[in-house]
Amino acid sequence: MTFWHILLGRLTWDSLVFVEAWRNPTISEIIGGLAGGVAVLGAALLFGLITILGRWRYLWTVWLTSLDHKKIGIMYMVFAVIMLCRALIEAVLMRTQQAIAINNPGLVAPDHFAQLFSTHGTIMVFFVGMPLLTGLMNFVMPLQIGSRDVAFPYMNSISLWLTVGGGIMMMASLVVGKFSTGGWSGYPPYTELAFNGGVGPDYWIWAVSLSSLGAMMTGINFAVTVYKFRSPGMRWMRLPLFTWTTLCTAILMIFAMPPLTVATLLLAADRYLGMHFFTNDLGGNVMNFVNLFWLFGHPEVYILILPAFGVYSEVVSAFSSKELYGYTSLVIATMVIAILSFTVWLHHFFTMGQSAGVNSFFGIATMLIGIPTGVKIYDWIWTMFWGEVRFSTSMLFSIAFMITFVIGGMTGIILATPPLDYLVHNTLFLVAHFHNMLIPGTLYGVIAGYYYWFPKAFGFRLSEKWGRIAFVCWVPGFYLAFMPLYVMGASGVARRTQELFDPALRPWVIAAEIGALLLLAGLASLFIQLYVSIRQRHTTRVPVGDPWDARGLEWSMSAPPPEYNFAVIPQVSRRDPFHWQKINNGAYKPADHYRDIEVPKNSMCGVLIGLGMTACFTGLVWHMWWLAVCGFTFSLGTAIARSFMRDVRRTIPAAEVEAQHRRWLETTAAALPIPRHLEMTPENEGLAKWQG
Amino acid sequence: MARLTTEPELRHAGLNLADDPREVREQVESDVFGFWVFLMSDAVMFALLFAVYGTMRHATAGGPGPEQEFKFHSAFWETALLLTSSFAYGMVSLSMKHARGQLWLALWLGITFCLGAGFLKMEIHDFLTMFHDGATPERSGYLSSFFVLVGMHGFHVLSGLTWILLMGVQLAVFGPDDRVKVNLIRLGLFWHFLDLIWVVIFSVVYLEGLSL
Amino acid sequence: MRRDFITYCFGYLAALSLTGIAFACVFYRLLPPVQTFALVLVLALIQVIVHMRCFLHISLKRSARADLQLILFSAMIILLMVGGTLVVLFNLSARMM
Amino acid sequence: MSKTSTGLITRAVGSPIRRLRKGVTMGLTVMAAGLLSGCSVLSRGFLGAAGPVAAAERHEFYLVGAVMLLVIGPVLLLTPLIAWHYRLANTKSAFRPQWGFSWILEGLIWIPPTIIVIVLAVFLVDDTVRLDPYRPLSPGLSPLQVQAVSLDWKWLFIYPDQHIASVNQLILPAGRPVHVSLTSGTVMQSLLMPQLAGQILAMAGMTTQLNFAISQPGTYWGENAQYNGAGFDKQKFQVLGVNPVDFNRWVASSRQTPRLLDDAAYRTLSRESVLSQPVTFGSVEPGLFAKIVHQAIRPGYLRQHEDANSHG
Repeated sequence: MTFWHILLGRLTWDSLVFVEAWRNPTISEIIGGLAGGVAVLGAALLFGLITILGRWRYLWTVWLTSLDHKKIGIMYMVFAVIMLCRALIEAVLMRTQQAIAINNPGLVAPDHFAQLFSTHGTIMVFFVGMPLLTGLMNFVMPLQIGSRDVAFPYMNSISLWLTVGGGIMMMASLVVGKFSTGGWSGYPPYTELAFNGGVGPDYWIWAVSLSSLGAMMTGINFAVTVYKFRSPGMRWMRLPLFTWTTLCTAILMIFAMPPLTVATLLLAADRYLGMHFFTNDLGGNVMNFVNLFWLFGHPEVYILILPAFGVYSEVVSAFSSKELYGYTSLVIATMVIAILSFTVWLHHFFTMGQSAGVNSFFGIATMLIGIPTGVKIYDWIWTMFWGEVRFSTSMLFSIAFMITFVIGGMTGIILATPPLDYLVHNTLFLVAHFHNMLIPGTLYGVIAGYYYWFPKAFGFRLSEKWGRIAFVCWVPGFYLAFMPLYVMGASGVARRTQELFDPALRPWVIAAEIGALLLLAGLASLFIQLYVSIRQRHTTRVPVGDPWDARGLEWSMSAPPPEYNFAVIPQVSRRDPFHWQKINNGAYKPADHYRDIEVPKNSMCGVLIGLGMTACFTGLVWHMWWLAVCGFTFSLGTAIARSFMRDVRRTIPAAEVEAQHRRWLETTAAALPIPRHLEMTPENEGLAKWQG
Repeated sequence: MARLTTEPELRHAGLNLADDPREVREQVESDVFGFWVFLMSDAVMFALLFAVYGTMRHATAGGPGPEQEFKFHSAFWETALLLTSSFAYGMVSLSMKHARGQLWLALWLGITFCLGAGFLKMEIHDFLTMFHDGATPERSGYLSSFFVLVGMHGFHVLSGLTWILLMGVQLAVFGPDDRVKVNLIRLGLFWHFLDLIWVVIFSVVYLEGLSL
Repeated sequence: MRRDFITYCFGYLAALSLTGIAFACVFYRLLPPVQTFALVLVLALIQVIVHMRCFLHISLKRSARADLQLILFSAMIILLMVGGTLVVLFNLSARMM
Repeated sequence: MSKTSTGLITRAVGSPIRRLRKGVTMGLTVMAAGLLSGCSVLSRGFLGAAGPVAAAERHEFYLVGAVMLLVIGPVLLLTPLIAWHYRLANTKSAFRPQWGFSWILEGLIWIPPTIIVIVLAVFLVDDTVRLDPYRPLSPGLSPLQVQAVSLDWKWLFIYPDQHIASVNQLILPAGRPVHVSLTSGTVMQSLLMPQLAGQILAMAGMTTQLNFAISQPGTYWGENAQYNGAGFDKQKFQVLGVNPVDFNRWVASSRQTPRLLDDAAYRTLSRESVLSQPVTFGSVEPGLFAKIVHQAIRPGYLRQHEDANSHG
């Protein structure tokens, strides 16, 4: 044991991708080196830019250390979008590889390809899907229930920074060391020491652990918030649908994250302590891992989809200018889905060899989920019925979702039938199916929600034109990219295949490649949309805060909302409270009496704890034990130190609240009420005109 | 929002915040509820470790099993220590609820700590004896699952002990202010919960292993 | 004060005696192994309930409803997960080993 | 606007549109041709079923697909129709913003899907029991026994009754049921022969089973569908269905092969490699499969020790 060995653990020069690319300059290694270079340069550029602009103090005091749920929500989404860029580029690279590699090694080496699909899956699930939705829920849910913040703002910040820490580890794996090649599910024994001795599976274990820790805390936070922080009169059956789905998602997070923690922990015990949970020998049993992983994995699917269902419920109702059809049905369906999602995990491994009885039970349980899901789709259709539908970007994505999602539902029922699953499990059919659920079910939902709530968060609307361009890329792009995979999967092409051997597949892989490029163009158009919208923000301001004539409490304050959300906590007497306030002339009224408001002070403890845990886990990956111990001690020390702080809240005096509120009311009084057909015009200042 | 009744509840045994403004009581209520949610999440984790232990019960791979390795007497005394520490913590809660003064509080907290530490010492001693016999976690899947399950409980006890120390310091620094009280309630839930987990461990792991 | 104290004492004594019975059954081998284990499980369940009631103060009172709901829901999930795991894994090992 | 200018505009807009339409038509023709030729790939999947198991599964596929079309059809139709009919610009459509419930519709959206799921569930149970991979195909006919061992990155097939073995080639008599016992000499893998039978996992230390048959002589294929490292996509093999006479002839000629599959040969074979040609073993040590299952032979390839050495 030399000094360097203790200091650097397994880290050597060879761990750097650049060194590898220099020594062995194949295309695959050069792509790896370039990717690492982009990661390093991107980070350096970002840091440089912030330094040159002198914005560190602003960033630190206003954003990074903030405990405000709205800011934390926005940071979650920014983080997720960065990760999305990487994972989507990886997807395009994989499709390109397959399009080229027909009886031909193609661009990337097998090992590199395996890292691509592993990081793509891991990032998309843990560092894109979950943070995007957590971000939306963070921003919207407290506003919807009339609360000033989430139940535990400080823990919210810790959740964020743990998740970001996981993302940092994923990004680090581009530059130093190689990521796991075992897929996002990391099945042992392939990921055991005997078959994968490198740092890859360790990267996977610890990055995922950070994310799951963060998600569990988020779940606790949201569940308690919805349970205990609703404004007076906001009874259960008056909650907006998005809040309902948030609550169900939170419950899923609370109960579905422990199985993942156990699975990764036991795998780590095998890899670090030589135990035998999932090894081939000495009593290890890989089936335990598969079982534990999917005990988490199936509810996870609904963690990713339920919040988007909530978004659609809000968006379809708002842009149909109408009450939501079948509120009770939707609530029941949401809860049924949440509970059923705990009873179907085995359908992810029908082919493991259980008896027909066990497989049938889980197959039927899976099909049962189809009922409430179908009910939801029909509820949204009937919401449009007798309405006045405005085809805004959000609405377009919602309609595309409904049509596309049911196709995925159909293939889902096929996969839920065990004998059919035997045929298409582990093939591209399965890949096509879950992209068919998650792209409309999560991504379209997030885009719809992003477009819908963006004016609330930033005070101006997004460009409608570029929203439509994005739509034209995302929707046909999806069909082009994934319908061919159904065909290829039905032809027996295994998923995770790096090289194909049948030239007849060529048209299909090329179509899929074009689709993937179109999806990338979709992402680019979202960026352009943001840029264009910021440039033209002077013509799209909506300071009054209700640009879509919407119905929930989140629209009842200025855009962007004040730090404390509500000048006065609203009293709720029925569903869609803001809508009824508008009708009964109760909106935009000064309060009789303003009070002092306490808000949490900013705290850097969340950032420090998150980064400390990241250091700890990175130390574990590289066997730098000192770093692991230091990182953990640092986090623990920070948490303890924080528990000794008593001065953690700040009071905003009633006079200031009143002044701000009155200023907003003046803006409102000066604004012109806008009928619906003019809502895309510059006249829309966020004050809707009620038209019976 | 769930409204509190004014009467101090036994279930929040340390809580005599009746004079405080409603916001404080609501915050306390949600703090404690949040901790319950965390405990339930933790309970799921333990439940799964139990399930894994159950499935690996016979995966001894020719290595030592419970008959050779479990010591009846140490399991019994460990149980007694932990149960008594739970009772001792109950006295902490009562001293806090009825404002019997910091001395009582500190005394019972100290007793809880000593009993918990005694438990941990015995458990570590057991583990070392097993290691000495060659019953190490690397030996078989069964032993891996045993050490992770029982070790995870031990780790929780260690965390609990650290927390007790921390609360002792905070009591000395701040006295029993609102936040200290809330944290003492949460610590109590945590400590009783660990006792519960141990009840399942001694039943499912030790007594099952020894009864065959 | 007195009532609270009695609750704790009752809980402690109940826990001690339940544990004592369980240990005694195993130590003196009063019953065949399977019955012993079944009895131990029943005693453990009773003890869990005693703990919940006396130490964790979970009751059927309205004010404790949220906690009780939470615990019952968790119990359901745990039952699903543990029961499911055992059924599935034992089914698999019966068909494969 | 004058008549002429309108005409001009139409013409100006018209010609690119016409060109575009022509382009689209041509593109569609090319794409349709491509699709049709491309669709032939489906015949190498389960749609080209060549055995009773795959054929039954294909039948089930059509059935479930047809039933599901009944469910999703209305959504595919109603969503765009209703959205378009009730668009804001259509002032003729009724507007009832306060409407949010109807018992009839509730019944329509809850009950028929439930009935469909019940129907599908009945089919599901029946088919799952019937197509349980462990279930012998025809109890009367004694199946041909094959023992499959998944290795990195190849498949070893042992014919225990014939005392021969082959690697990356499965030769079977058409018309006779086959019973495969599977295990793995390495990580978890999945045996998939899309035209013949669905897949089942192979895991070290355990045995899974698969029953299937080939209806007609022909050349089919199989693969590992569970990712297992760099040689994963090359882990494919031919399944040759031959008539029983040819099968016996093949067995007899294989026996002449001098290669013996014993512990040492297995250890060599189990190292990570991709074989360019199938290999045949003329004789197999008795009980080899059981030894592999019980891990009495350590696989030749264990990187663990190399790692331990390089890091120790």
